Amino acid sequence: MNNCIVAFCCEHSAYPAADLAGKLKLHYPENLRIIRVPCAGRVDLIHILKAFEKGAAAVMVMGCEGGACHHMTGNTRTKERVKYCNLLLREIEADGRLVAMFNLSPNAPHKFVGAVNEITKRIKESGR
Amino acid sequence: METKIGVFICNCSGTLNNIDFDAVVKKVVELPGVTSIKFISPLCLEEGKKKMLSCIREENIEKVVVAACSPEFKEHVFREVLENAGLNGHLFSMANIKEQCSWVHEGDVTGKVVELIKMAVSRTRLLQPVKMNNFSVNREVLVVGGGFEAINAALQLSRAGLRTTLLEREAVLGTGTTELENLCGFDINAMVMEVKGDENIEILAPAEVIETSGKIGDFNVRIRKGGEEISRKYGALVIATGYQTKLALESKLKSDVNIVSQEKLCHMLEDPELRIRPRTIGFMLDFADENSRLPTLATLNNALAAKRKWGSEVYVFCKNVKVDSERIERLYQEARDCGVMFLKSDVSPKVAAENGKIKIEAKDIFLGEDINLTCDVLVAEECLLPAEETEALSSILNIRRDSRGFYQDENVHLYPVASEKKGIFFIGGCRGNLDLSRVLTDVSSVVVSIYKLLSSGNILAEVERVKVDPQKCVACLTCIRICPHNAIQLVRVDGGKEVAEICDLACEACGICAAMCPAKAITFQGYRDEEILAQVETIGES
Amino acid sequence: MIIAERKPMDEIKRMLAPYKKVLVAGCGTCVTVCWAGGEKEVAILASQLRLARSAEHNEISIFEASVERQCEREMVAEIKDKVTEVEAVISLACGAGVQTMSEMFEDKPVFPGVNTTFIGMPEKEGLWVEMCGACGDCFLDRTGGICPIVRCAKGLLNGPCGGTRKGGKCEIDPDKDCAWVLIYRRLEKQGRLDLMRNYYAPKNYRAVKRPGRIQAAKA
Amino acid sequence: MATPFRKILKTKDFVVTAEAAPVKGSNVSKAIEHIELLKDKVDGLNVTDNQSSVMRYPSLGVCLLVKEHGGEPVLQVTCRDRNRLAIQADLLFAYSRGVDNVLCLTGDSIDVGDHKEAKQVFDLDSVQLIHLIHTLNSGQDMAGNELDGNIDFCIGTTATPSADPLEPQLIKVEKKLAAGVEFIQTQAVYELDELKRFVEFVRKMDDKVKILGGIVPVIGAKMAAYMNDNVPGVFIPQHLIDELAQTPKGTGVAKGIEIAARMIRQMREEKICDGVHIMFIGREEKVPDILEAAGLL
Repeated sequence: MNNCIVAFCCEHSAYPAADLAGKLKLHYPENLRIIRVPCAGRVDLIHILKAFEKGAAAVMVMGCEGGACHHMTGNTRTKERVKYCNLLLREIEADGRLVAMFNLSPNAPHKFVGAVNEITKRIKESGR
Repeated sequence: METKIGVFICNCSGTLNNIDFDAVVKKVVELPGVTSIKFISPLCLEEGKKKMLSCIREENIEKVVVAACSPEFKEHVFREVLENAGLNGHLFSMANIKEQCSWVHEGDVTGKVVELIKMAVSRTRLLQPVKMNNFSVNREVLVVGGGFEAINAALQLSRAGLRTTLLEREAVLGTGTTELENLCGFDINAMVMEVKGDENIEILAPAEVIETSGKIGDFNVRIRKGGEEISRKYGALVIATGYQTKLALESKLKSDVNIVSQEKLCHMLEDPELRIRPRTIGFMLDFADENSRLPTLATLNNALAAKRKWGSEVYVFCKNVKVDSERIERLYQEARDCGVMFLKSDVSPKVAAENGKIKIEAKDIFLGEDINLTCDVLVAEECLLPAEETEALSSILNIRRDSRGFYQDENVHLYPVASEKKGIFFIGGCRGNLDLSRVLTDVSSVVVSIYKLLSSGNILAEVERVKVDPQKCVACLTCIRICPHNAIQLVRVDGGKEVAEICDLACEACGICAAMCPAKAITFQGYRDEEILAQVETIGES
Repeated sequence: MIIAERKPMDEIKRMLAPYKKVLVAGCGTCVTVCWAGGEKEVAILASQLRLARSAEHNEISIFEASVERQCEREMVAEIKDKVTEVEAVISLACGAGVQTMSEMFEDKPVFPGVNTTFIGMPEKEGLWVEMCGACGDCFLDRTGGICPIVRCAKGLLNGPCGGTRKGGKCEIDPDKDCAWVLIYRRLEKQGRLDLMRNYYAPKNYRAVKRPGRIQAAKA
Repeated sequence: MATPFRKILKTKDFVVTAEAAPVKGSNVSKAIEHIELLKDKVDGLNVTDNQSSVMRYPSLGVCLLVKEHGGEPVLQVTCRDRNRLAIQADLLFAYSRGVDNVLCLTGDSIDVGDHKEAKQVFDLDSVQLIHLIHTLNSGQDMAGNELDGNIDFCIGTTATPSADPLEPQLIKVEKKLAAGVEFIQTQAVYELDELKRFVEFVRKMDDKVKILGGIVPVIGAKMAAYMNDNVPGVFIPQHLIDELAQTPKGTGVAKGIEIAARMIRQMREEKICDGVHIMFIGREEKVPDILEAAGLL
């Protein structure tokens, strides 16, 4: 593919935030593909790696804010997992910054768009 | 033979005007598994749903994809259509072509819409039905605690028709309730009388919980009462063990001068035999404990009372007065009007004993001046801590606490009263809610939650939506250790090998276990690896 | 249980550099439990390898398979067909598993994908600690059930070295407890401190004659 | 000819030994310089064995140099680098060349040294090493074979009086005393009360063993903090660190010497212990200054 951005969005936070961005007609790059998950904690390394295998330019994992995870530890665990994924990417000389965890609340559409813009910036910086 | 997938597309009454729906239909019809494709708008209103229903029936559609708005709003609406048509509600996906496509991109988005539908179709092809089942539950409730919070909850549960046990550590109910709470308008004695007279409420006191096991609807609780141990079964547990306070000032000052707690001052104010009325009173507020809602209320109440009853000079040294309700606002105004002085300082004032009086040195940040004050009585700030038994009880219940030791306070905006373990609830002080008026809200919401769960005697729940494959499980205990809802246990399969098993009633379907399982033995219908990866692999194919 | 740890990617890439068809083989026992070589890790390594090689424009085709115990010939035999199809195998099993595979498929190079580190137990989720040195001459009856052979950094038998840090921590790592302080506390609790006062003669390091071999008594 | 160390231990009121650290390399001239400087000022020169697990010229090699130059060497033997065969062989060699005082130590861990990837041995521990030397003294090797020629080592060992917790260390000292040692050289002490407590403990079990208090002069607050963090078994109290911190720049060495001498005087005057062992690593040439300041010259 493809140079898409794959965003795994928690249905309690990032997914509704994206919906709100839609309602407010905030614009963001068209190459974003959102996959809805019940909790950021469901996102596994293999999901992220496979996205890169399919040619994704970047992968975002988006969950609830710090202490606000609907399932207590889902977002913090996944933050660690994403950190490990940075390492897995660096091990193969890829840009580890192209997978990132973002925490936001469901009423934060601007933060959602900001995150997408941030990752888009990183993609440009990494020269893809 | 491949199952028949029906795709329903809606343009939300024409608000999705940057999509060429004819082109979309042409592309989608070619997707594997798609046997019918219908454009109905608006799909979510009665007429649309009727059309969808008859189409599913007429064309023998087995699974459904809806390309429209966000599943956050409409998933349940369309699920109902599927179920009315006799299909399993889980054999369904939505492609969000409105909020997450048409409305956020300029220009023609037909290509992206096709791709989003493709992603949904590739997921849907793999979906499997999830059954629902009625699990019968025990309708009795255990309330731990004997203060006004616990008594209040027990009374309301009983009124809702649920048999309730009230378990208190002390021999007498209501001892933990302070003068201060009485000051806020609770008549604890009347409440104790009422609870004692309620046939639907059993009182165990003094008694303590020593072990719990089981799950919502079926908790086993071992209780020590007097010398003996008893086992009971409950459908839900309510924890209302309250809080305790600790004077923030060092005790060496306390012995020879009048440094008192708010409660002590209440007693002094009520004391008819008090000979010398303090002429000058100082209060400390918001320096030691930033969560000072209750201390603020107490300070305002006491300051006003001292002013009115004794005519004392009253000074309140504070970092902030946290005025966050109309009632406190009104009290604050009254206090100012009566001449209570509020002195705002960034750092805690220096306190020293001098000739049996208390010398206070502070810097007022508004006046920009050093303040030196000698007072007869200092009402010291109190730190609010969870009750002593909280720690022990949290390990008995296997429930976490926040950094200050309270239950659940960190997660307050999501789970004000429910614990991470279904069927266990918290009220008031033990969860860090120290505002008495809000404690009543806690009580009501806990009672309503429990009533909804237990009143029918049955809970309808999904069966094996998240499931451990006993063949693949290597009993590494990872899932058991990490499940945030304590929903996984080690069991013996037919008395043989030990494997992890997920309790359908306790499971909250977050999928953390499925992500962590090193043997890939856990599947989560709807979010299996296959279903997630099918979407990933479809991305960018258009 | 045997604890292992994934090898650094550089090493794995170097081992597999000449091959274009490779099998990543997991093991369903110890290494699954310690998150080093189960089905999940197999998938991650396979994916990482594909990504690495595709970035180098040197595509690789990878098969994935796991068996219940790679140290059993019969179980390894189940994936014979897959091994036949590839040029090399990278095994995520412990050293015993890697060698069983190598022996079964003598014409195929079988590479270790993990470093086998020790026999241990989980201290908490995701953290494993060494517990047993498989010395063949168990000493635990004398030390309150705490093994000084592996839990003391120097394997001392007669008490702590002089390097114990404040609070009874190990000379080499303030995060680790001094095994002999633990032993002292445990024996004290059991009222058996005399055991610590006994002199223990130098250990018989040939209790297991290497390479180890145990013949079970015939029933 | 120097007086044999065992005789010194029996006869002298306050025994003084100093540490000589072997050089890194084959040029031993510096070591000879130190030996010449110190051999007549102290009762024994104690030569470290790959101290802090840093590879150096061997202890036995420097001991032979001490012997050649007319000093009294104390051979340090750690258990880290040699198995029981190598240790016995080295001891036979040492004794045959007149090096007959041995200090038995466990040895620092390989991880603190400069060859971190080496395999550490610890075939024996320090208690077993003491037993082993008694076995040699009795005319046999560890395997029970008869040895040709007489052997009679004077045996010493070490202890850490300021360990935390102390009890497990004391149990080990009990075991060392039971095995039989003639002298104990302590790890650096900075609180003499701790040393006193330790000596009392030892005296209860063995009133003949001589105890030499260990002195490592500290010459700055930074060094003290570093030692607390990095040198196993060393605990420098805050009041000493404060004292050092107030010392003007450039006078740290003098201050270190002053503190060391003060402690040695107190050890001697209050009869806290039977002697002192001075370890001024890298500044051996300053040891006479300490001795002078302590009134030992």
